[in-house]
Amino acid sequence: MSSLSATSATPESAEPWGADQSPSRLLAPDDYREILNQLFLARYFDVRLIKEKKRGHLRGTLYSSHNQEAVLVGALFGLEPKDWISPIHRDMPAFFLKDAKRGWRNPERIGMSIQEVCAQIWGKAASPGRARDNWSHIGSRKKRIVHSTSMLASTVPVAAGIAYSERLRGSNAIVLTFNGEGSTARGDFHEGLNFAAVHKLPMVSVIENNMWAYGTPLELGCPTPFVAERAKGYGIPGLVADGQDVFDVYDKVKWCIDYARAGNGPTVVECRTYRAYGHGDHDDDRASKYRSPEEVAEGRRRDPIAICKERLVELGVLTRDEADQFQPEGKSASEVRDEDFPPDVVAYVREGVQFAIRSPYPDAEEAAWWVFHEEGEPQP
Amino acid sequence: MSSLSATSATPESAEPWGADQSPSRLLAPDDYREILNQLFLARYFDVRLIKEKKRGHLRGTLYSSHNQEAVLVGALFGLEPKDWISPIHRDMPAFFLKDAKRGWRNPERIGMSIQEVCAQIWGKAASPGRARDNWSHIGSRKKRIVHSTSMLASTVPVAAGIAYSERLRGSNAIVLTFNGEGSTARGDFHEGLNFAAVHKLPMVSVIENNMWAYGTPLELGCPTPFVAERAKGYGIPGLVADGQDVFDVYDKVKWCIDYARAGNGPTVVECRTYRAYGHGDHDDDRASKYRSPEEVAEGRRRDPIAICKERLVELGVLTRDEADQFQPEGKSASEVRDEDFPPDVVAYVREGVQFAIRSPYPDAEEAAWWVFHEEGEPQP
Amino acid sequence: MSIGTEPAVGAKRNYLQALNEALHEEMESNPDMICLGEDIGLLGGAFGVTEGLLARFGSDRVIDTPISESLIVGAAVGMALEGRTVMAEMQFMDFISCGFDQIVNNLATFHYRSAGEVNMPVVIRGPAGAYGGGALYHSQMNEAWFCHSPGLKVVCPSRPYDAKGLLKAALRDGNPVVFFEIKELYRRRELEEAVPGPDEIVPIGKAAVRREGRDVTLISYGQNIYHCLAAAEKLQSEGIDAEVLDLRTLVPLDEEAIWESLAKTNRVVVVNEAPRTCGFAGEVLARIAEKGFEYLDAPPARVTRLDTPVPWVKPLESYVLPDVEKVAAACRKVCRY
Amino acid sequence: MSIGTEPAVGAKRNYLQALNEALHEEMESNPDMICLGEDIGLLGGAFGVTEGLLARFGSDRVIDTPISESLIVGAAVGMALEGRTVMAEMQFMDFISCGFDQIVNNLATFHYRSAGEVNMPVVIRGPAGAYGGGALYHSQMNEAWFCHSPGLKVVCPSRPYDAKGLLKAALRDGNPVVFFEIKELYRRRELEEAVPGPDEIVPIGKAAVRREGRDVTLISYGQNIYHCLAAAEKLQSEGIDAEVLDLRTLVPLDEEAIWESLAKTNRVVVVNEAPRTCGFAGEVLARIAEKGFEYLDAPPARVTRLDTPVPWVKPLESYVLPDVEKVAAACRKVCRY
Ligand SMILES: Cc1ncc(C[n+]2csc(CCOP(=O)(O)OP(=O)(O)O)c2C)c(N)n1
Ligand SMILES: Cc1ncc(C[n+]2csc(CCOP(=O)(O)OP(=O)(O)O)c2C)c(N)n1
Ligand SMILES: [Mg+2]
Ligand SMILES: [Mg+2]
Repeated sequence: MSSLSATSATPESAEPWGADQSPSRLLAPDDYREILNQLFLARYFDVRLIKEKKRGHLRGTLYSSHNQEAVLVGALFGLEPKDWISPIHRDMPAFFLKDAKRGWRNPERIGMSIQEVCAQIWGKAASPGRARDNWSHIGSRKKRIVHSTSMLASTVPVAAGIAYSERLRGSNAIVLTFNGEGSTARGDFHEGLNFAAVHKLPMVSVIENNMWAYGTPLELGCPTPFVAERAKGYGIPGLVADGQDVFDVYDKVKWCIDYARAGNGPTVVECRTYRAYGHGDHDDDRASKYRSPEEVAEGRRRDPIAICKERLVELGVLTRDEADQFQPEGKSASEVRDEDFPPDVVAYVREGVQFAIRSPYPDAEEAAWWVFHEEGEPQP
Repeated sequence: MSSLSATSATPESAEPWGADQSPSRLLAPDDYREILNQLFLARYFDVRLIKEKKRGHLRGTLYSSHNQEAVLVGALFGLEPKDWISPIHRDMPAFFLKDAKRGWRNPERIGMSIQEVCAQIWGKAASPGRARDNWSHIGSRKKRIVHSTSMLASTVPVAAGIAYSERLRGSNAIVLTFNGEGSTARGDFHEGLNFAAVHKLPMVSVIENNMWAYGTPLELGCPTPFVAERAKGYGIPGLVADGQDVFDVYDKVKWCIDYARAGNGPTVVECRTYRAYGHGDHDDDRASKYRSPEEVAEGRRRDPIAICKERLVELGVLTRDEADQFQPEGKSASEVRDEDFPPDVVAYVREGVQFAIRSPYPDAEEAAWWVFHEEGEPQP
Repeated sequence: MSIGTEPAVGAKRNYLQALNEALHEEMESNPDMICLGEDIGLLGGAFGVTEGLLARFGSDRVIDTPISESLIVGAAVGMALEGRTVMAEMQFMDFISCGFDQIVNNLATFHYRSAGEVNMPVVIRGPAGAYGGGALYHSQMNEAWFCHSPGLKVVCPSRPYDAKGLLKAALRDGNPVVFFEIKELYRRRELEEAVPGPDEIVPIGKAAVRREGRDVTLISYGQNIYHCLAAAEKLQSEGIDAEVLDLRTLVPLDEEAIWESLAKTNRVVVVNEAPRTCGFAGEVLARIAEKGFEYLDAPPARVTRLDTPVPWVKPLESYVLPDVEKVAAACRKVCRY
Repeated sequence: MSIGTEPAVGAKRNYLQALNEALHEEMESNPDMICLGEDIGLLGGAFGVTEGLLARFGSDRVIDTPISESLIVGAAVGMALEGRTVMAEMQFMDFISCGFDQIVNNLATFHYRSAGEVNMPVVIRGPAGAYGGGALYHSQMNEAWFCHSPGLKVVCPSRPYDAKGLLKAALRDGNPVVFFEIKELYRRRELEEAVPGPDEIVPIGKAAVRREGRDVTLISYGQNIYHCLAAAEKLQSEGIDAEVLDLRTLVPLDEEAIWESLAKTNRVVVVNEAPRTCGFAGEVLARIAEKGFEYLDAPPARVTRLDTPVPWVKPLESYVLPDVEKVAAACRKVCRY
């Protein structure tokens, strides 16, 4: 087992559900296929953005989620529409993957559409935030996605507040937060988790441990080999998942979701993965200053798409041929082509991109609006 | 064993040194007597301040350390003069107990004198801080006492910085921080301890768990039954001591001091005790709103002076008669008289108080000094 | 809901009781309201502003939080996002620095970032101000930090009537309000007065003339209002007739009230106990210089704290703070110009 | 140590290189100096300001910290207490809000509280400023918060020469300095110039005239200096001769330089990209109104950001920020008075 994969360093990281009853065993074949499709979608979306950025079509920094898609897909797949999420900079696909369990084109979903997300990235008025803040800093009360700031981990107290408030209404909605491993060093992570643990709030803290916080390695930010060990300080379960294996992520996070929904309180799930490129696209070249090619190769060796496919073949959900039909795995953004992805994936993203390109920018005067809520204020 | 006393809820709270080699066994009979004397001194000082405050001689809030003296004395006794401490609001005696191991009148000590401490409390110019900030907010670089602010736990990052800096000089000085259990909820506690653990800094975090943070009980501030469990999140030892037993405190803290001095890194020691009065003297009456008389009686049942005496008699350091000579234990500030304390204790405090009373106030114009360090600035 | 500006008929309340009453009434009438803070429940608050709330509304809605100011504000943001109105107490406004990021970067900007989707009906309130020997960390008036952070309303009442009416207005405003209470006024007997009824508020954004005068306008708020009023009395006997304007709200500022007074007096002294540089007194001077230049027969002046922390012992504390004599002296100088 | 005000002879440096050189020289000459910050070591800083420090001085003195701004500042305080000089980088000055309490309540007041016993030679520095499409959290100029917090010096260079000289001065000052770097100027080619040598500094507290003129004084600092200079060029052709004063240091403020210029021009426009209310532009206006009233032939004006966050997309960002035309328009108005 590679140092990046799941481990049982913490007692809770062993399968808490008993070996043959893992949550993923209860999924239907359609779900399995949907999960693979979502991995394709997340990967393709990222690739497309990388290309658009390279062509100079986008402003701002692109924080690629390449190689980390299993964390997003696996974590989100166990949620219900009423649940809240708070994605961070590297989680752009989360906005349209939320509530996409029954297909991202399902007419009943409340999660964001690819149009909305692309409008945001292209800085257009149709963005849910009317492009006032950039990239991942969108949200929606209706869709139950938290509008984050840049300040890392500052969504954790917010999530605790939502979880408290939901429970008080008698709802059993839960709140799932994403944070990078580096961000767990911040005081807000501690204050939020401490409060959540004191009140046994329905909150799941998913840690995307991609081994690097910008140019700072795990061991300079975290004193323990596993970030999940932070959970011990709050007396709550801390699970470790193989972040390359979407089903392991799903299993562990789903267990936490159920635990929270049943009223048992917050949990931490560390998903061990590896950042494929630089911290942001501006860092792609500099990243070689602090990461050896060998380390990067090793970190990218276990492509989440490949691992998912293997599992589906094993389970008999896909034939080997079906699994081999689309093969983006192992390829980097510059190598991969549209043909490596299912047509619906490509079409969906294209719809979003084209919508965004054709959309108007917000009017300059909007800049002065909505500083305060006022009667008769403009409605977006 | 009462719920307030030592426990082995955390693995590290078992004696880590093996049963018959506890650090306190290595102390000389003089040390034992000195420890009892320091308990007397801390108690008498507190009583005296309570009386002065009641008579209207003092401004500001008095945070009594009554019933918690064993934590201060036991923690400080294991330090060397070169070590740093950062006391908080409830630790007023720490300023003159630091480095008082060989007697508080030892001419070679560098710790603060009772005169300095009283000058501070009376707001006089002879205060080490020239009475610019109040009460416990004094410090001294020379004496290696950190000047704290009011913002709880904000000394923890500072302590980490000192510890880092000391070690870099090749010194083996350590830094001992005091914090109330309530203060461990703050982000600064986390950020400081996390950094200390990452770098294995020579730092000991002593938690005075007196069960209440002002009007908030332990369980609303901390999700685990033992605050020391926070240490688990950093992969460092978290010990639990009976805060009423000065020798248990000494043993556990000394173990941590040695651990830090040997380069093994930071530790947390929770000393379980109980706050005798209100949070501050302004709260003495209101405290009955949130604490029952039964709880208070139980919390004060095990007076640290009584427990220390028993031990000294057991060890044959004192005869029963000697132990009974001075009996402040179990008495509250209004009941106790000077005769209940050794004359040297009373005399020492009296010297401080009289010095303070006779000392001049700082001149009003000083208020404008030392905003910035400047060449030719006034020297205090 | 009627808006009262004159004392209602009813029992007299001190400043603290007025605040307490406002909280009780708003908690009663708004079942979606939650109170957060350190020691606000079992204890009823360090000063008693939240007295009785826990017993009446239960621990679900009146939360004794851990000592975590950033959590308090962040959780308030989350609760508001979920649809709540939140009162978040800072035990002393000095500690607001520990929740600073959540206030200025999260709470303040939420409505803006969400393009109007999400309101943030969150009131951050707590005791502020010097003159009580509280020293560096129990004396601050740090309102200027928040006046400089777009998206926050900033309020500071000087009397019981306003304390109640403005707190109720703040809790109904739908925007984040940073609410500075003057702890030295909490129990001041001579201020006791009838306060607004359950359905009344004092509108945010309206200043009030506390004393009419023709020769010079004293602009202030909070505790310094009383220094201004006392200075005005003193000056009266010297033949200087001072008007005293209580801003009550700093953001948004009632500039009209300033112009009205300046049109009459043509001279102005702004008084504020916060540090001088970049304090709110400077902002008022700047606006007057920009837009009220024509009104002025003399340079505008300000009386503020020196640019120092607030030291502890009395003579030092007094040295750095505005007082009646410093205010009177500034008026004399302005009037002699 | 000589103090240079004119470019030294030597290789040309951009703003970023100038800062980097200052850090290398000070680390070299002061073995007690430590650098702290996120990603400053292995990476060399998000922008490269700390490039090469780790390789040259080792990981003991160049520390890649966890993402913990409060720790960074607090540890800097501890190190300074132990006798060190500390450079603490904020990856963006926007994130300084996360270490706010440690800066304003601990670092800033330490010398004061210790009655002069302890100096705090700590420089908190990092990239600041808008105009680059950084949106709400990568665009802030929040210097006013720190100008309002007694005990901090506040510096903001606009060119490579000053960037190096002021950073060296800050690291030798013995006081905490909050040092605002303008990230949009980091690599601006046309600013490249020779910079001070290893033993030279640019003194803190001294403004510099960037352009002489007789009709109106433009007072600014940082990036807005270039808006002022461009506006001055534009105005020249309209017959308005503008002087441009670069404050360089905000605290302590070089008031003499302001009076000197105002004595000549009698008209003034202050330009600053921070939010208007309680910003530093307002402070400058207030001082001018108080003490420079007699110099003025027209009301002083300020051009600032609107009281909004900095929105992301270009037209919105531009809408809220000062630009050349807004500055020119303000000058015209002031000169037409
Ligand atoms: C409070 C704060 N400090 C610093 C930053 C700058 N910053 C942005 S991303 C990042 C690294 C984050 O690392 P990690 O949490 O591991 O997430 P990853 O980028 O690896 O997904 C840093 C330091 C920030 N956004 N917020
Ligand atoms: C950041 C901060 N928030 C709030 C306070 C107000 N305050 C002072 S003491 C105290 C309770 C402290 O409890 P604990 O840490 O358990 O120490 P104890 O007083 O019990 O010794 C509080 C809330 C403060 N000083 N600093
Ligand atoms: Mg990471
Ligand atoms: Mg306590």
